[in-house]
Amino acid sequence: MSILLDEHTRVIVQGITGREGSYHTTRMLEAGTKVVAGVTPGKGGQSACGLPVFDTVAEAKAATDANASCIFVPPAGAADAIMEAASAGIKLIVCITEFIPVLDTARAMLVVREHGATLIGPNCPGLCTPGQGKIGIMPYQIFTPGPVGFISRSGTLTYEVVALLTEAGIGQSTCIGIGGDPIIGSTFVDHLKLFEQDPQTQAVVLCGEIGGSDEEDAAEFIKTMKKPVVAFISGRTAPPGKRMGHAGAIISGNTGTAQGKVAALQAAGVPVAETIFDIPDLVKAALARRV
Amino acid sequence: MSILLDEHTRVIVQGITGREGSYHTTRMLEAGTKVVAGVTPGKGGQSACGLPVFDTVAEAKAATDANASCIFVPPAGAADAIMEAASAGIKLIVCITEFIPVLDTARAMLVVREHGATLIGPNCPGLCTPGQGKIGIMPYQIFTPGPVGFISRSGTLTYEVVALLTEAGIGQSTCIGIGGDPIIGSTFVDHLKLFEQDPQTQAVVLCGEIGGSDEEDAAEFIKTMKKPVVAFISGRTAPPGKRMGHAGAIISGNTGTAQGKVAALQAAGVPVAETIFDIPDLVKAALARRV
Amino acid sequence: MKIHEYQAKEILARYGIPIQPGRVAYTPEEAEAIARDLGGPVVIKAQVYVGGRGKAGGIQFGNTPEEARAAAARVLGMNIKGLTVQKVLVVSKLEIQEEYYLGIVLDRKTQAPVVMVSTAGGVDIEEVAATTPEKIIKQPIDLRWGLRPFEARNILARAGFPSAVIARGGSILTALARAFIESDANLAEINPLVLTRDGQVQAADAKIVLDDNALYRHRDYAAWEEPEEANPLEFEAHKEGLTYVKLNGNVGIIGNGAGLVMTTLDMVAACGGKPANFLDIGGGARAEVMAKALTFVARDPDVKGILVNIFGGITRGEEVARGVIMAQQQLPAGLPIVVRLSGTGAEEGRAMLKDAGLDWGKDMRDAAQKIVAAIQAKEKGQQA
Amino acid sequence: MKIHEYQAKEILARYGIPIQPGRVAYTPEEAEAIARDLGGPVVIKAQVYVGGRGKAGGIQFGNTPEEARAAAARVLGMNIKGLTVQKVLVVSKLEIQEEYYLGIVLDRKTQAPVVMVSTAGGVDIEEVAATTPEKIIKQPIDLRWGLRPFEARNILARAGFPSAVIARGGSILTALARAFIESDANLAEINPLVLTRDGQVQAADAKIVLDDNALYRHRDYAAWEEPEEANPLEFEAHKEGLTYVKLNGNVGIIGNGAGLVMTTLDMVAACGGKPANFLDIGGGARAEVMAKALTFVARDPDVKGILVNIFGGITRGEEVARGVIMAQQQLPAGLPIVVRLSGTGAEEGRAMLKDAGLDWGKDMRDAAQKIVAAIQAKEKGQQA
Repeated sequence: MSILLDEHTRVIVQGITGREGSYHTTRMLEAGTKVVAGVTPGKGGQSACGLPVFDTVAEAKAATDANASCIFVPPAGAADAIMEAASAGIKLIVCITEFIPVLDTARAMLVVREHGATLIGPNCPGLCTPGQGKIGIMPYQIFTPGPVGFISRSGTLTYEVVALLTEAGIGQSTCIGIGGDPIIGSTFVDHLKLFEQDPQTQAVVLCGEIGGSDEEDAAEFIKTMKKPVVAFISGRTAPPGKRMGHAGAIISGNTGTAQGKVAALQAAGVPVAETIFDIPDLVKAALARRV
Repeated sequence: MSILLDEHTRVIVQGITGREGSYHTTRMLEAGTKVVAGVTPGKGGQSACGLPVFDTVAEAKAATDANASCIFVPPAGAADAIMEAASAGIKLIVCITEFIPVLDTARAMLVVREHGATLIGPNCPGLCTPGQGKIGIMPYQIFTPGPVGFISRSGTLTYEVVALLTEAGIGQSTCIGIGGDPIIGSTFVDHLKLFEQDPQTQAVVLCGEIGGSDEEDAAEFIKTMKKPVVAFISGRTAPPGKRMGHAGAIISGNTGTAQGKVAALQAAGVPVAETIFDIPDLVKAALARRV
Repeated sequence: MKIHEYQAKEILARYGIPIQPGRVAYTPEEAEAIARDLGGPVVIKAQVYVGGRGKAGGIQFGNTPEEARAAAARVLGMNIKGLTVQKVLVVSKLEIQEEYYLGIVLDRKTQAPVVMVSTAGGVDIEEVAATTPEKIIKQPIDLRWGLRPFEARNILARAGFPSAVIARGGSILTALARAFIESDANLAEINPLVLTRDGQVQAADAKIVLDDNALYRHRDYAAWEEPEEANPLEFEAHKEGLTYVKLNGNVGIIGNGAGLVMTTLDMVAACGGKPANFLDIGGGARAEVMAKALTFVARDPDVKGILVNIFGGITRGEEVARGVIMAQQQLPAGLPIVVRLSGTGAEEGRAMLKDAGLDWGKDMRDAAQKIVAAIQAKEKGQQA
Repeated sequence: MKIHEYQAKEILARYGIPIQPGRVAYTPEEAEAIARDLGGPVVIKAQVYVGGRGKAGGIQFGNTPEEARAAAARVLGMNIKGLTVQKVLVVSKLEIQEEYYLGIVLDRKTQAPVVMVSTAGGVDIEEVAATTPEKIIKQPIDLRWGLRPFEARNILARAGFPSAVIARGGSILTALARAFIESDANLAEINPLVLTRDGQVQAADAKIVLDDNALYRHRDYAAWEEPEEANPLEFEAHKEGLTYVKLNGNVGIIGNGAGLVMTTLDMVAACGGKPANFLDIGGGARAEVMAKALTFVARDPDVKGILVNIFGGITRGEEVARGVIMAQQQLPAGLPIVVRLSGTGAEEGRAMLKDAGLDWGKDMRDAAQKIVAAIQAKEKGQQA
């Protein structure tokens, strides 16, 4: 098994006719993802990547029984696209789009919560269940199926660490990039809960970074978990008050520091890797303890 | 018994320090209404009409355990006052204010419904339970306690008809002016339901007028009622497309005509008075049938 | 408050809705000049506050500036349903491929603005509603959100709009909803919304009715109010703060409270009279307001007698009587007036009226009968 | 995006929030003229993008225009936390009776703007939060409604604001919330909100931080962006579309993806180096962007060597290599560069780099060790 993305997942792509949308739809199809339709208002009735295109998510869902959506809509329309998907009854929404005004995301979240949907992102690489496919832009070839769940606020750092795990012979159940914005649809805790329930997952790697308190919340939750978690926090050398690329990666006053997050995780009994190269060994040790 | 306003009703007045607010608060107190406090932002700690004044409804409710409010706030702040009362947990809200922008009322109604409150008005004379008191601006001396419930979209027409009833020896349980705006907090049907349940009420007089379809809806509901209803509809001579004083009293195309309303009521078995002078006899006949 | 097509389009343009270029002309010469500026064929559209101007000949075409001038000359001064055309809108002619309907109207039942759209545009929407209601898709707007773009697109898709119109039509509908809400409209419609032969989507005609109660927060729109109504007295009354509606009869009617005045109208009709107007002086009126109302009603040359019907509450009978007596000198000599007073101060008021030699009725019916009889007697006297 | 106090107050004024009269001066003479226009005592306030300017002497007073000129002369050119004061705001001095705090900040946890108010105003609110948190009342804003007037009054009442301030303070807080939402702010605060001796309620100081991602819909505010930051390179980088943060070390760092770049910084530090900057080229960058990034980083005189760390996905290794080779000629001769490539096109890219004689690392750690060693070797060489 896996979480969120499995053989029952039927994906539509909002913004399929754009450059990014069509490129990544093809990659998703290559990865074996069941992408069933695209949505671009004004292009209903056309086709893209060999898939039918609809004007609205409601029409696409009615025609294809889709249950997930991947959003490549530009920032000005992305929050509307999230609301459209949630309102149409799509339960898993993955928003890749970066640079969405944060109040737009906050508004979209009101609708996501109202409809009981799960939003991954925005400003995220999506998710991947090795052997099943991927929703988003992760490079599928670096993954390999296995027992480790993976959650990260970053994109390329995810690939870096996953590549290390795969090289070390450690496969993954599902890997999720939750996104680098200050307001994101789902948090570490949301996914830790799912991994805790997932039979395939035996351990979880959590890659956090400076800003906010998601990692601290995760540490609190991990205290109640049965499965082992290994963590890494980036941004130890980041100065306060500076936005480090991600809109959400900023130390405000004394909150959101790497040191604080490391301390919170360690207090919860989580081994925290000094550098990413330490992660595979920590995971192996965790899996060994588990068995 | 009576509906809405009884011996347990504890009233605050929003806008108590204004000219209208203070004048009518004194009249309400004279009528025996349990007015317990006033609210005027910026005048908390003062007193008016012998009552304590608070800055907010929340404070007034906490201090006095009020469960009803009468609003005399000017149009620009009246919808906010309704939302304030509903959000503070006030369950009966009577809004006298006329000339409220209709979208403001529509917004306020979202909050009223969310909190399960009852709004009477806006643009209404309020309500009166003879022997218990009144909330609003009705002239208390014309009422007398008795078995007839009364609902009207108009103010002075209510007084006119009530005076005829009282002269004819027919007393009233509760009289409600629901207001002349296109969007009002509670309808004929809402109050017909309450009168149907009220042990004191033996018959109901309904005074409708042109515009909208509240009377038609009432006719539909009356078909299911056990208690007799007598009706009167004003505006038989009103031309289409003209607003007859009340913002809600307008015939649009073929909808909202007096003729249509009379026909709907008669089809529901309701005797409809030709002129208001016929009302007392129709009520007597209805009460006689009832006994 | 009604506004003209060109004003409605000015509002739409503020919200980014595409409209044809054009301007308002008050003379044929101005129309010609505008047509020359625009270049190409133009449409000349009468700007009056009534519908059905097309059937009445109020919309004409001109292929050249000279034709535009001639067309404007025909339309200006034209009488449409009792209104004289004083200005025309001159706009570039569109090459129309399809016509659609977009409308938003305040709905009493759902207590919200309701969006109505149809692919059957360019015709009377009430007729579509009556004959083929399935062609109209309706949906209420959640005022906390406004109409979100995806909702607008969904409505158009459900109504069967072609894909080519859904994206831009959705933006236009979203903007129309913003215009409706932010302008405090009671009605806002684009009929037709057109798809042109070259693929543009534009608002070819527009109608907006604003909420009178909200004009205080829209000073720019309030300034558009004009004395162009069928009856100029209604415009003046509004400026004077009186709630006045002109009717077809000869019995002037004044009362306090809309329901009571309407009932008085009905009562006069039941007694064989014909009401000349509706005039509500509202609650708590003083003598001066009463006097102003009387002289105002008497300015209507159709009025042959006046009935004043007051149920005193906040309004006091003495004040009413004092106002009637004040006005008496300014009224035409011999104009019958009957006053009915009840409630607060009625006794005192009646005594004052008696002293002044004025008629009064014991109740509404009695007063109505008296004024109708007085007018009939006078008319007979004149005929004799 | 940070904006100055006078700009924040311009936004507040648009929403009807009362502020002191005043203008910005760039010279002591201008300050004197403004003080003369205003009449009476004035306050001269340094306009710089940092807090704590009062303690640093950046706020001074003048009772006469001459004193204003002298005060402005002292403040202009002053260095406050590394920033040079280039303009001052000259405003009429208020006779302050009480000081309060009103603030709205985007809260990650509630995923909404949160209102924070306190009767302990005029001081650092973070200090109040740390020492007497019970003096701060917080409440999230429902974005569907905005902050309604009654909610604003309720918050102030709960925080213990005096009755005299609740009505006007409530209007101000409602307006502040509208300004926050409609301007797409991340932070908006009035500190202090003052009650003056003559009973006025005014915003005496204001701070607003805008959402960079929303500036596309606020062109007027976007025009306020200034190269006044501590480091002018950051401003230029932003204009060039690069995500660049200046740091204190000497190892220039470029990578793709914020998390990866941050991790590279950490890795360099772990290897004994000190990062000179953060630069994220984003996803799918072409050779031209890579080249621009390299020349940009090299413009920092502190940079003694550059590490490029790319995990190829959408970004292709050949493009990265091509960009590095393109930039090489423009970079200072002998500046050590180490490139680490992985993922898509890494093989090809590495071959290109080898041909060009450039260093590369087999993984992030190896590359970090190499650049740190190269810089240390060079420094030793220079010392020798």
